[in-house]
Amino acid sequence: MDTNMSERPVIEITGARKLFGAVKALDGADFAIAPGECVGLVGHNGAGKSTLVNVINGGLGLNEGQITLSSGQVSSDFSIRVARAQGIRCVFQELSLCPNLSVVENMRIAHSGLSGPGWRSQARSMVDELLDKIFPGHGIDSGRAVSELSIAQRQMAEIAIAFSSHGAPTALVILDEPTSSLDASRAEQLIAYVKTFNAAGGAVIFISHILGEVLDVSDRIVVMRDGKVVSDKPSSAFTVGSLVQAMGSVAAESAGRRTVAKRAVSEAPVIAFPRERDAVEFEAFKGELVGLAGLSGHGQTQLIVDLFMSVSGDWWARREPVAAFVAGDRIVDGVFPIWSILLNMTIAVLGRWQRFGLTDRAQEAEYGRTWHEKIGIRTPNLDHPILSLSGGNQQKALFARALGTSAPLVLMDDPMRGVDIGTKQDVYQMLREEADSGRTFIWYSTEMDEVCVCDRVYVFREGRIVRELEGDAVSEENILAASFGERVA
Amino acid sequence: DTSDKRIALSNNYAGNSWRQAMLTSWELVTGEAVSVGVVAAADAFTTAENQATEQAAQIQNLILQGYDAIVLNAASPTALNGAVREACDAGVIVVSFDGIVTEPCAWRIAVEFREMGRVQVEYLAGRIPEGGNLLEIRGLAGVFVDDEISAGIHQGVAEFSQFQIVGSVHGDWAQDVAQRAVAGVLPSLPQIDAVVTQGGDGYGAAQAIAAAGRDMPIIIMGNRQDEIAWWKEQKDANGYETMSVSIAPGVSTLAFWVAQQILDGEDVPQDLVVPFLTITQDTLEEALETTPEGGVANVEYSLDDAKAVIAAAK
Amino acid sequence: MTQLVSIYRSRWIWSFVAAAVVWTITVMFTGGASMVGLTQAAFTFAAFSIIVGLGQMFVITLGPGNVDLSIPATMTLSGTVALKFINVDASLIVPGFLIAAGIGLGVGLANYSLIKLLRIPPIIATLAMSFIIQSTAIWTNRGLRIRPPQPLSDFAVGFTFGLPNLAWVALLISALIYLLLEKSVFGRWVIAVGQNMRAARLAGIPVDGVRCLTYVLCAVLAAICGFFLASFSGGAALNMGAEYLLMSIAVVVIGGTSVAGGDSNVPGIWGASLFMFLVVSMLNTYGFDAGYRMIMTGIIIIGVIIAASSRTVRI
Amino acid sequence: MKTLFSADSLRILVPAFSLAALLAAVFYLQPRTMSYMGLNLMFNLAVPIALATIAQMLIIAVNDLDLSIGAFVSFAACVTATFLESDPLIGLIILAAAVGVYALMGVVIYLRNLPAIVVTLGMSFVWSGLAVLLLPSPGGSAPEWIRAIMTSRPPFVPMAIIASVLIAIVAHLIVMRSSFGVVMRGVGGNSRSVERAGWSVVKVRAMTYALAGTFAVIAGIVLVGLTTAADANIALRYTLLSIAGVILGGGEFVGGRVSPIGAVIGALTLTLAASFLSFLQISPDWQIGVQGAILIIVLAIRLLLNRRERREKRA
Ligand SMILES: Nc1ncnc2c1ncn2[C@@H]1O[C@H](COP(=O)(O)OP(=O)(O)OP(=O)(O)O)[C@@H](O)[C@H]1O
Ligand SMILES: Nc1ncnc2c1ncn2[C@@H]1O[C@H](COP(=O)(O)OP(=O)(O)OP(=O)(O)O)[C@@H](O)[C@H]1O
Ligand SMILES: [Mg+2]
Ligand SMILES: [Mg+2]
Repeated sequence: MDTNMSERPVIEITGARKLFGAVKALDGADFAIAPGECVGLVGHNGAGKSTLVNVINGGLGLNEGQITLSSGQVSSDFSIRVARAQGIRCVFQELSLCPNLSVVENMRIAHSGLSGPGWRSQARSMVDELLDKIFPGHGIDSGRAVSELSIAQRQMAEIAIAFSSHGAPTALVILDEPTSSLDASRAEQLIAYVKTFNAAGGAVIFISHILGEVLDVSDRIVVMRDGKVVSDKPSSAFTVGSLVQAMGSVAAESAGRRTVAKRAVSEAPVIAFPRERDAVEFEAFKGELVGLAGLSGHGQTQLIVDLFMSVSGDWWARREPVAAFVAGDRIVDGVFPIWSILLNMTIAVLGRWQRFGLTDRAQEAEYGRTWHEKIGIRTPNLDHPILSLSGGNQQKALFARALGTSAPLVLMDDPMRGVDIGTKQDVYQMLREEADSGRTFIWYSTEMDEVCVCDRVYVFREGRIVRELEGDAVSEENILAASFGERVA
Repeated sequence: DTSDKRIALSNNYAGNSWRQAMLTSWELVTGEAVSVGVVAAADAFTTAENQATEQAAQIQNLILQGYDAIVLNAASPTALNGAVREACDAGVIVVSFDGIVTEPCAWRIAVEFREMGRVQVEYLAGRIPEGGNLLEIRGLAGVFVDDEISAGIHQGVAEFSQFQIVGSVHGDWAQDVAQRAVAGVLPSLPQIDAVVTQGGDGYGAAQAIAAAGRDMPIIIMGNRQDEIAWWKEQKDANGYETMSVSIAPGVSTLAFWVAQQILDGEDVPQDLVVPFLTITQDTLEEALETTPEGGVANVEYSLDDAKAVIAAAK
Repeated sequence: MTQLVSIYRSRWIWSFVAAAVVWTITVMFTGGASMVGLTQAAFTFAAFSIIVGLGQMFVITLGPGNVDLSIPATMTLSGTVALKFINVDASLIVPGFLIAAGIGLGVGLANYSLIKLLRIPPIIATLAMSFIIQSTAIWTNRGLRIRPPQPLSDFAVGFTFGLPNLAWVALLISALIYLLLEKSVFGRWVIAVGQNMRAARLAGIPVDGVRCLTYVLCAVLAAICGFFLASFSGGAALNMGAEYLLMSIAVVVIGGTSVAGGDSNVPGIWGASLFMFLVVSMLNTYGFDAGYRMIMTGIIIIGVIIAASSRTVRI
Repeated sequence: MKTLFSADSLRILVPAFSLAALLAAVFYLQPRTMSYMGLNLMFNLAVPIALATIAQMLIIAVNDLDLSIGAFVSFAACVTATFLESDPLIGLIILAAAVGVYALMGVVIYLRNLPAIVVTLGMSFVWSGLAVLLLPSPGGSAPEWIRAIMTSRPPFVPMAIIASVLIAIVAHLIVMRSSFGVVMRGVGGNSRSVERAGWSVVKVRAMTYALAGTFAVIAGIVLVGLTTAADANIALRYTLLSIAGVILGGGEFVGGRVSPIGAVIGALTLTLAASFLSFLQISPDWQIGVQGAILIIVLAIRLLLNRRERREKRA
């Protein structure tokens, strides 16, 4: 699509500088977006993408820099209110609907103009229409409380609400990792909609760590590194490889499957979890990477949580746990929000150093140092609060929490949400090594290439395991077929 | 003949020894009355918390249960008036005692709380003619009894102007609260010659004063056994002299008999007065003997006592 | 790190500042003559709120909705039963103390069973439980006050090195609780549960064990406090714990513990307990009427919280 | 796949069922209650409790807790029995100012990030103090008009029932249906996202607190209409009752999950539980304890129903 650069940008930021204490989240970044344009924004974890987004939507003030509105006027008191008046909407990296309200009521929150008699039906028809348009077959009852929806459904609802307009037209929608909990088919639907939205003159900023997606959807790609914009070119000028390079990560090697020796028939599983409703019994063996696949929200998380609960105590903890858990929905399942990064990392392994029930601060700090380096958390100091980390870096801290235990079984609930490609490669490598040394991983992922790394995969549909795939049978094709309930030859 | 009549006791509080003694007396006397067939039933009801609203609901439930009379120790003299009115309208006799209600349709067995405060100062005037400093321990703020007794004490101080109140604290009629409050002001007070109280707080005051290492003033006691026992100890050790005054918990039984008399068709004036129970230096030993360990000095009333009280009021 | 430390420090220092100001104003009334007496009284009576406050603090740390309303009833029951058992016989003091603690254990377990088995919100579960405990206390002794044996009451009202014995007891308990909260694995678990219970469970923390133990700890401390209070004031009374319902919550929160859970503070409870006693003494000393006294108490409490908050930077 | 009940309708269904069960038990124990007069007598004192419960629910909807409701209702009752009766204009001004103070409280709590529990605890002293100043000893009298309303006998349905239904409907419309109610609950659910959508959270909270203050004032007026007079301690118990009512009615302490209809039903249930008890005729020793037991049983019913619902959802 041709963008008309002679038109005024929807918003333009020049020389943006934002400091959090010693951390330079933005270090002189320039950014502009024109109507009808889709700009991809990529960069490693902590590059400053979310910070830039928060500046554009008025949530964060700049230490230095200048913001120009579409009218050409320089805004001195840019705020949430000004941004909204400009028609700027945002889907945040962390889900940010009110969980106690229904989707319709969240519409009301998003649009202050929606009031007076009949607002409810008006809001409902607006959001239903958009949901049907963006995500056909979404299955969301917009009268239901958001907390009753699966994480994928919430994400869809939030996206639909962001694209809706009431009163002021929506000029720019910022999507900060909108697909992190959507499966591939939903992501495609979103990308298709973004294109029609662009065609109608709306602008979109699209942030994602799934580079193929970004190349697919955007007209132009802006690459950020350490708070600076390091590259800004039409997307046709990039390939996945050149993007990775621009981000400053090592070139991605293709994530191939391990070759594992055939298991002895008599070998007992590390864990088995027979459930009546499953067509196939769930088992995992020593040293295995077991994948859980299927469309998102079909009961994979439930199985992982049930598994974890069944092997860990409600009343008593062992010194060395049997299983460790890596959360994907980190705010709900993982993070202790008022603690520092270090305390968040060590909580699962604390028992190891206890003497007479007391903790050992020195050992704890040592553990933190080791993993800080090993998994590359971008922060000068582990004593900073965990919430000061970027989303992907929080995820890394959670990884460190689980991998550092001696648990023979690690359960992962889509743990790579928002983790950048460089780190992902490192983590894959780590997982393979650990598996080789005898650890078992059970790994749910919404990303197909991650699932394809696994030795064996269970495919879910409607809360049940419907198929087991092993070895070379683990392929995108077979998994999709099973997820949609087709017979596989 | 009241043998088919049912009487209920509505009680707002059971959380101290005085109330427990009141309930015990009730059980003792009415149990006897029910077994010989004077009345058909005499049940006691206590609310979980000391609140007028809860007691009002309780009275309404008692009306629904068809009691012929309700004997009432009220949480508030006025806040129950709505419920009491409803009881009267439903033909239920209401007799209030100790904590009385102002609703005209109810009977009142009143204690002269004002007088109870005044006699304390009068007694002190006899003991210390030259006068001195008083510490006043009050009850629970905003409650009618507290206001009345305190007014009586102030009236006494006006009458015997050689006394002045140099400190006043609220002890909520509880030993530990009184002890805490007295301990808090004591360091700032001049020499104290006597402590005037409302009952249930004398021992706490004595403890606090002893802990502060001050000379023991004359503390007016409130008929609790621990107070009397302490007084006796002091008397034996150093000839300590004081007095003790309070209302007898057994007044509930007087109210019971009055209710029975009204049900029996007796013409009873709406307002009756019952004397308070005083223990002096001379009756100390006797009172100590008859009061249960940890309890309150008590008298129970008989039908004849009730008739005498009624006759006196006519 | 230093930044964090200073934030924490300033949070609880305010309760001490407030206590000191109120102390000074009170002492000024007598031109300083009441200094020693007032201080000793303050430490004596603060000891009780400190002991129950420490337990309440642990419970409140478990997160929103967690609070133990059965503290007063537990105090009453343990005081009543223990003194009845001892029955003025000095040789039975230690078993009596153990019985008191045992009652706390029982109450704590009962509280948590209601919360866990019947899924009753803690605030209601402990309230309902308190009614049952109160009835039990009435039933055991019908409110009769049994005196403590002489050595016990001597200990309870006595002084060592110029400080009341009970303050030493409170100090000992505070030190243990501090160790438990700040340095032990259990303490770390409690704080984790208070921030995010689900995440805590998924991090492998035995959530039920932790919560149960917390409620037990709180009830045991309440029971111990009841035992000492009864010994101190010459016997257990049925209403003797009533003061400590709101007091236990007030000292915890004024002391800088966050009601949102996961963030608590031991020294602050000392400051807040001294402050709460001294405020009442100050207003009594200056002879305010009950109405004005209450109004000023309220305003001072709010004032302290506002003063403390201006130093509080939420991150 | 549709489930039988949504979480929201369940929030009301469960308390409604408990109430119905309890009512059936009361009718069985004392058939006399099954009449116009009986229902009115059993429920009329629930009306002010229901109003106070709605006030508490509003505060809980924005994730705070109000420990001053009881004292505030007492204060409002004292104003009603004194000024509103003698000088209606001054009375109204005082009450309006009190509502203003509530709104201010909401603002201060938010702006300075204070724990609502302590601020309201402090305010409870202030309200009590003011009430004691107004009525040092119980007294005053109810304005004629409110007395007339509260004792009126509409045909067929007693006043108590009409009033309760009216309160439930009005509160439901405000909290669940109106567009302001949505924003208010949104603040409880995720105040950050409400802020990000361009709302002023301060304003929303001020309005919520003012609304709560208004309901509490009405509770005080209605209470005086029933009792004909007031005292400074008249409604202190409402603080805990209102919290219990909200929870019984399916509300939760955090997250903006509340139900006004449930709250009214909760208040009625609590009142009825006390009646049930007095119809049971238990030994005075255990009367208090059984109140606790009833509370536990009522909440246990909630658990049973929730379990059933969960099974249905799974099937
Ligand atoms: N509130 C804060 N306090 C302190 N530091 C912060 C805060 N918010 C962000 N930062 C820091 O700013 C930097 C940029 O963070 P940002 O969230 O913008 O990264 P990102 O590019 O969105 O990363 P990700 O892909 O992981 O989401 C990070 O180093 C982060 O730790
Ligand atoms: N047996 C079932 N039949 C139909 N729907 C089900 C069943 N079990 C779960 N669901 C629905 O699936 C949705 C999400 O379930 P769950 O949380 O287990 O999915 P998930 O694998 O965690 O997905 P996500 O990718 O969002 O993490 C819920 O709406 C739930 O109602
Ligand atoms: Mg980000
Ligand atoms: Mg999930």
